[in-house]
Amino acid sequence: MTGETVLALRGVSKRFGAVQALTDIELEVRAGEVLALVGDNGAGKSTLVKSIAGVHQPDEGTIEWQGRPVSVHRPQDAQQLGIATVYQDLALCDNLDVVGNLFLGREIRRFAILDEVAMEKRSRSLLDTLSIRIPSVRIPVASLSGGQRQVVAIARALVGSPKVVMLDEPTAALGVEQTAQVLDLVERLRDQGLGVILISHNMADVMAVADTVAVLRLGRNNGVFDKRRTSQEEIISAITGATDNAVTRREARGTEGSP
Amino acid sequence: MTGETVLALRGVSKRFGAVQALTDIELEVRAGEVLALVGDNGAGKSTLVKSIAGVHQPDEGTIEWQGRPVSVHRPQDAQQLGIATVYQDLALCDNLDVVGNLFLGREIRRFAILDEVAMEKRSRSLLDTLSIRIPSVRIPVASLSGGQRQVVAIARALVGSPKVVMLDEPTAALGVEQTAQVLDLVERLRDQGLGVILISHNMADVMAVADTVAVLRLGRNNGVFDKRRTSQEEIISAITGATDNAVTRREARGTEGSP
Amino acid sequence: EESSGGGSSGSASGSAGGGSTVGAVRIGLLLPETKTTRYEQFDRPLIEQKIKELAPQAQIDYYNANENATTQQTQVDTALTKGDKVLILDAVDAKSIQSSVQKAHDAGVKVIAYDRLAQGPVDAYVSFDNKKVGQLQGQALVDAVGDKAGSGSIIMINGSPTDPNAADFKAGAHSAIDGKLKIGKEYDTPNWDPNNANQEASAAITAIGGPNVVGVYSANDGMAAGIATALKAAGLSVPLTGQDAQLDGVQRILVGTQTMSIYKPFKPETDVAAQMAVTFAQGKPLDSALVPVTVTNGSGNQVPANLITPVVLTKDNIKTTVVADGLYTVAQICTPDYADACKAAGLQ
Amino acid sequence: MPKGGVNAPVPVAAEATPAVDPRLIVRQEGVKGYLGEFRRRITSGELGSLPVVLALIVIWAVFGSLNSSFLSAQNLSNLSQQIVGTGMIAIGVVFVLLLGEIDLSVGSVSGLCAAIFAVLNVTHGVNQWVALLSALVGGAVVGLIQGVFFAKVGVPAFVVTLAGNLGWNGLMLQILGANGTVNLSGKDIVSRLYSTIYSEQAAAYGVALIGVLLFLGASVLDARRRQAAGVPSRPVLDIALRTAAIAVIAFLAAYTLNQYKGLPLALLIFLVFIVVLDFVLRRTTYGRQVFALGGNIEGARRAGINVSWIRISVFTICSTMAAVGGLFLAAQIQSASQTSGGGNLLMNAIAAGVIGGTSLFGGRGSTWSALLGALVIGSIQSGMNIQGLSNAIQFMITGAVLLAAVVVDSLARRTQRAAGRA
Amino acid sequence: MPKGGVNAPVPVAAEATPAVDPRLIVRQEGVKGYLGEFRRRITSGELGSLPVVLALIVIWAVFGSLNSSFLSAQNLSNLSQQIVGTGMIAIGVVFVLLLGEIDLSVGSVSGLCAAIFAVLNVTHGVNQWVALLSALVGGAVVGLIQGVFFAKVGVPAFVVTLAGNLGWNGLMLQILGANGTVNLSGKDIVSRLYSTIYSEQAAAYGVALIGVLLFLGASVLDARRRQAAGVPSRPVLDIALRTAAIAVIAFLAAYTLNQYKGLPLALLIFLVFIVVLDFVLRRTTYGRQVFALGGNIEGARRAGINVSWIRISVFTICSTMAAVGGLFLAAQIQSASQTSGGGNLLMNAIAAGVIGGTSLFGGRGSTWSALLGALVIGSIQSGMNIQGLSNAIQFMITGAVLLAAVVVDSLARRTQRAAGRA
Ligand SMILES: Nc1ncnc2c1ncn2[C@@H]1O[C@H](COP(=O)(O)OP(=O)(O)OP(=O)(O)O)[C@@H](O)[C@H]1O
Ligand SMILES: Nc1ncnc2c1ncn2[C@@H]1O[C@H](COP(=O)(O)OP(=O)(O)OP(=O)(O)O)[C@@H](O)[C@H]1O
Ligand SMILES: [Mg+2]
Ligand SMILES: [Mg+2]
Repeated sequence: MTGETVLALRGVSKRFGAVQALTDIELEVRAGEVLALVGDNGAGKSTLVKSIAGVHQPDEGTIEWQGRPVSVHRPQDAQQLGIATVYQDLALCDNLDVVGNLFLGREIRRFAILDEVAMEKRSRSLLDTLSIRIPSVRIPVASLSGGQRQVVAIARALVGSPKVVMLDEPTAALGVEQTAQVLDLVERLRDQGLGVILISHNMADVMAVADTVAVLRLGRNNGVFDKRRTSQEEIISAITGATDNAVTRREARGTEGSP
Repeated sequence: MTGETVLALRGVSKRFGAVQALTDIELEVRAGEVLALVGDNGAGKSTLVKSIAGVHQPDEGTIEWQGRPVSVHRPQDAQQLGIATVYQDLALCDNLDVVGNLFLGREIRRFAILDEVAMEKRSRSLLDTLSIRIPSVRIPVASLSGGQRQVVAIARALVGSPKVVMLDEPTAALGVEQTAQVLDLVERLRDQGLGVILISHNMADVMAVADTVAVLRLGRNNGVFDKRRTSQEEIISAITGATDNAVTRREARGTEGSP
Repeated sequence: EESSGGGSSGSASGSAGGGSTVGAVRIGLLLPETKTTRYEQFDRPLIEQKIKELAPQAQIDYYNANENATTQQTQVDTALTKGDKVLILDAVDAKSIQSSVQKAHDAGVKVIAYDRLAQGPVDAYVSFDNKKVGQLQGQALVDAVGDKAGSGSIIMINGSPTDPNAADFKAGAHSAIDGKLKIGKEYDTPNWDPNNANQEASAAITAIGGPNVVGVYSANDGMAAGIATALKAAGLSVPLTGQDAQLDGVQRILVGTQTMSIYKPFKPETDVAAQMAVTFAQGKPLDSALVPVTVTNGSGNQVPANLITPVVLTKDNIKTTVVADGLYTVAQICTPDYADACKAAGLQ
Repeated sequence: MPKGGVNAPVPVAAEATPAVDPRLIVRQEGVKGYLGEFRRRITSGELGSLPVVLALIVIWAVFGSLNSSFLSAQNLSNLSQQIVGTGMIAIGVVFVLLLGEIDLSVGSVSGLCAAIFAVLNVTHGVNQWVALLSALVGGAVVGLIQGVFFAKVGVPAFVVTLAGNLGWNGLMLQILGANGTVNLSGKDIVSRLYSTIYSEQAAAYGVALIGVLLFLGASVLDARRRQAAGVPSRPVLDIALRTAAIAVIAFLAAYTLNQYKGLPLALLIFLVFIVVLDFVLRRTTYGRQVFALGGNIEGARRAGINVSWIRISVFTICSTMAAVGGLFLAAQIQSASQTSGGGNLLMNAIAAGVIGGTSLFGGRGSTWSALLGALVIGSIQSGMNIQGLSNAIQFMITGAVLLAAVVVDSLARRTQRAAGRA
Repeated sequence: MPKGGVNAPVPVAAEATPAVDPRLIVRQEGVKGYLGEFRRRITSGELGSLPVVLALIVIWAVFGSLNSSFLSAQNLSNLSQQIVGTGMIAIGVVFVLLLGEIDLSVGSVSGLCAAIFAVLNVTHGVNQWVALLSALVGGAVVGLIQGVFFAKVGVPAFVVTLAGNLGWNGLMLQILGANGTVNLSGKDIVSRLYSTIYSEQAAAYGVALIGVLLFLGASVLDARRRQAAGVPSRPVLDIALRTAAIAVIAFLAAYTLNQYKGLPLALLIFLVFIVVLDFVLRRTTYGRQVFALGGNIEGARRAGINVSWIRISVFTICSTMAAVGGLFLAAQIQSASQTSGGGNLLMNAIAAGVIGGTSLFGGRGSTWSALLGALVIGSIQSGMNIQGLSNAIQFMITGAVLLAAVVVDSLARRTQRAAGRA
């Protein structure tokens, strides 16, 4: 049920000082598709996401939105296009409470005044969806646990009505139950016809929800795989750049040394 | 090959404002043992680790070190006992470079002057052990990727000679290869007779390296399991407090719905 | 290399600096601050004018220390660098300027202490006597309070505790007031701040009790502005002093919210200073008519001096002093708000 | 998509767990619960502005016992007018502090705007309203310029406003011109705003009553809406106690003012500014964004907030408030002088914000801290003036009292940190 | 466990990958590579203190063209002495800024310590060394007290030092007593430290030579050790170019000073302080910890750093440097007066640090910024003095120049942020 291409990158490069973080990246996301973006640490995944989201400006290359090249200079621009992003470094406002963070930039108003009651109510239901327990939606997020913060950041992306959702390692800090809920959520988003870019180091999660897997290696494209026709091992070797790597060695040892 | 108890908690409680984060926690870590501490988001795992590490003061209860009650008022105290900690919120100094962060508080000196050359050399070898590529050990950690920062934090814990190492979700941001390396590392630490407390939401990792699994739920002990005699499902239901949870439901759906 | 003349101070003044003709004299004018209007409004233009009149080719370098002794020291350095031969120096701090005076002296530069008697080997001095100013203020207040002296006390609001000149005014005022009037409250006002003065006056009125206040000593007109409103707010109409003959002070005197101010006829003072400077610049000794008296300064140096008497400014002599001397025009003083008072005082 | 509306792409899942945490220590109902909660807050240091209020009470008690005229209606009434100038400026400073920035130009700007008004109105005979507007617009423009340099060019606010501190002071001297001080006519709008005192007893009491009723009404309405929506609301007892506390303070103040001349208009305007701007900060999108910027600028940027615009607008507000404060200060001495905006004004305005409880590091504070801080500073000054000590001693005591006033708050916060809340 | 030693519990694994990232854009060897790297740095805004140096050059060029005596050896020599007082205070301020804090008391403390020296030595005839020591110890004690209130009690540094600003000023007035200004004898150690100028040509050149040789030696030694250890080292060309640049500046300065009276001792002492404290900040554990605190206080605490001790010591250093600066300022006017430490001194000292490139938000800066900043501010003042403009105009121009001096730097940093480095 994947539809037409909503978002495409053409030859995107990004350099930080002396580091060439991205080189000539090509990428396409279709509506109703979950695109998993995987790669080693420092491969440039987050940089890519931030370039799309308007946090960084790519040095070269273009971003196409629904077929037309667009310029995304600020996070606002991306949001207006309909791109919602959950960042790896969550960037919540520690001094604001959970409700304040969830609705930041998209506050519900009544007669031009913040409608705290409506926002609080909606916050509770959003968090419930993600099975998270938070002592109170009125405490500053500074005092939340790592996973609680992560869930708040994910819930943020669902306020508003995005067409593409980018999730940068959304389940990294989550418990088993919350992880399951987020994966459910990703599937629901896909079913609603949204494009989803999911970054994850967890191959099991990737294999569970992704339709397509794009691999980045050292800042370059290193293959795009159709999940149904690819094994986990193939993807891992595309990530590490070798079939002989610490993972396979560890697994080999595990098999021979297991009791 | 597990030895005697190095670290034990007796009836530890901790309250934040109106939240009772920990209630009457009992815990024992033996030398040469990997104790996995698992629990839902907000279960109090990080709070427990921070209480041991001297970041927070428990309101009640005592911490015993090699059988004797000790008072840990500041992180320094814990370090002097021989406890090294990798925190979930890494707390690196963004303005210092990788070398500076790795050796912070434990600088190598030559004639009372920082020996940058020796520290730089040692940093490179430490990072190599963990299979991480970092553009330069002389760039501020602010410009590192999430995984790179995580590895720096882990490597920090290995500088010095700890007796107990506490790792709070060390592999959350790591790639497959780096995760494997960290799990190898945990096993090497155990083999050297150190006590290791490992917090992780990844059941596969927990089952792979843990000897004992302690479950926290809503700030209370919810069982200590011997890995060899427990199944993953049992642990998950201890974590979520129910056998019917999002994980099992998801798995059930996965089996019936798979192509 | 382009300006080696700058290296040997006190000589070859013509070669240093841009565009002065050969044989021109170079005079440095160092004034202390801008918070009181007189320096940039009167002293500077009047002195420059007079010097130009006496020595048309003279070049005048102007410096203002903005109430900072250290700044003034660096300005003396700058003056020596630029090759000024004579300094007309109004010290921020008469004591601490000593080393700079010495430095100038050692460089062969003549120093005229202007308005305030600097320490060190000063060559001449022209001024109003600060202590005398305070004494006149005090006496005027004693006179204005008159026989109410027994029925209450006065409030004394002095200048900035960090301004050495304020101490002189204070001492002078005390010499006139002590024993004649009872001092209910006395304040030193940091920075001569009118808002502070306003609050001090309010507090003092509260503490003493409105009906018991028979007069207020204010060290200058700026603070008098703040005090006048405090008095008004408390519904009091009692004598209030001032100093500097600022335009706003003159206006208050007209409408009676201030009793007096001290008018220092700047013209004689600036004329004498200019004459002294030009005389020194021409390498001549000072005429005894120009320096009728000799005073001893704080560091024990004998300084030939010319002391000019300040004038007590009241409603009655506005016309004959500030207006007659061209300090303010009648139009400046008699704005619509003050038209009635002007008529009453015979100004219009 | 409706403006500010929310559109959930995800239907709420059926298997929702309750969002309330079972570990939350829920307060008991009734007076006992209230006291328990209070005790818990004290021990864990969540005291809000209580420490500053305590400090203020101590200051008043000490100065009152030293000299009875300190607590006289006359002095307190004077005090209530004297704090307005600094307090207005402090309100603006609070905005800038909320961003985690600082504005060193407020003193000079206040002087500049006072000079603009005085010179236009008095010297050039311009209509007073036009002059007033010009002064305020002048302040706003100054803030705009500084804001642009800060937000767009990226010069640190400290440097921009330090340069402004010098530059605008120079401009003020230039505008005042050679004659220096310009007397206000005393009948102009600015002077009247400051000197007007409503002597009818009803005025002060009326204002107190309206304030209390507004607070009560808003609290009750809010609680109703919350109950209707099923989210936790403030219990009736809580509302009652708070309203009672506010009523006591308001009517005590009104009574004291009526003992002397009545309700000063300046104080009323000050309170209105505080309440309105507090409302803006806490209840509008704009205010929320200001707090967000102070908490995490990168987070705010990523949330799509126009960071530059917020920064520029905050600096504009700050300078405009400095202009307002400057006019009140000028009215206080009925003149714009060359010393206007100098001296301790800058430090007092910033200190007022900080002492009142606004953090220098951004993201925490309220306009009410301007009132509290200005009161603390004004009270110390007034008390020292009534004592009439030498300046050397005054400086030392003022320093010590300033410090002491904040020590309570700091100790409270320390407990709070230990309890994991800072 | 050996002090500061490192003990790896983990043997290096065999399967190590190379730590150098292949994506790193490696600089080419030789002059061409050097220029390329330079261009890259300029475009991405990594300019270090280059913008401030450029601003300084522009300021000098402009004032020099307006009046030739500005660039005369005499004026530059005077300037080199005049900046010492403010510069010394600015060094201390840099330490506090590195923590991300501020010290508003430095002005008052400098005045207080000058007064202590003057009153002890001149009024009470105490031995000059004892008086000097007392003044310095006085400064240190002041810093210690403020540090304890900040670090242990938890009062914000802004408030502690604001209170100090008042309190110590009061104490100074008290110590100076009714007589006010106390003139130094002119033959005491403090005056001589300031007024001594080594007129032998060899002195200035010698110092320049020693400085250049020290730099060269240290660079070469370091490069050798790095090569031996197999970690990247600075290429020879790089070292040569840097040494050449430093040599040019040093000898030009020496030449200029020799054109007038020679090498001022005050300047030499200032440079020694900068170099030594720069070394402390960059090459000792203590300095590392100061930077760590400025970067992430919680991170530093968790790394086992004694946060309170570092904070207290930094405030002690700052106040002690304020005392040193105060003594130089007193020597400059040969007296301790009631205005000592007042006026613009505080703002100038802080501005010097900030303009020189030290961040107000902590964790980034160097003692050299005190020199650069003090030079910028001193040059503007000196240039304005030579022009002899009215104060109104002076203020405005000074403000504008201050702003302009930082705009270059800000624009560079903006590029840097865009390139992801801030
Ligand atoms: N500083 C704090 N102030 C107030 N509450 C806190 C603070 N730190 C933690 N909490 C609360 O304590 C509870 C336990 O938090 P903790 O960080 O220990 O959870 P955790 O088990 O580590 O969760 P996660 O897996 O998400 O990291 C949470 O409900 C959290 O909101
Ligand atoms: N702001 C920055 N300044 C300089 N270098 C940066 C910056 N951000 C990222 N980099 C570098 O760019 C490279 C890619 O980083 P990125 O964060 O995109 O990696 P990633 O794929 O998200 O890794 P991870 O899985 O660890 O999160 C890294 O080498 C990193 O050091
Ligand atoms: Mg990443
Ligand atoms: Mg945790």
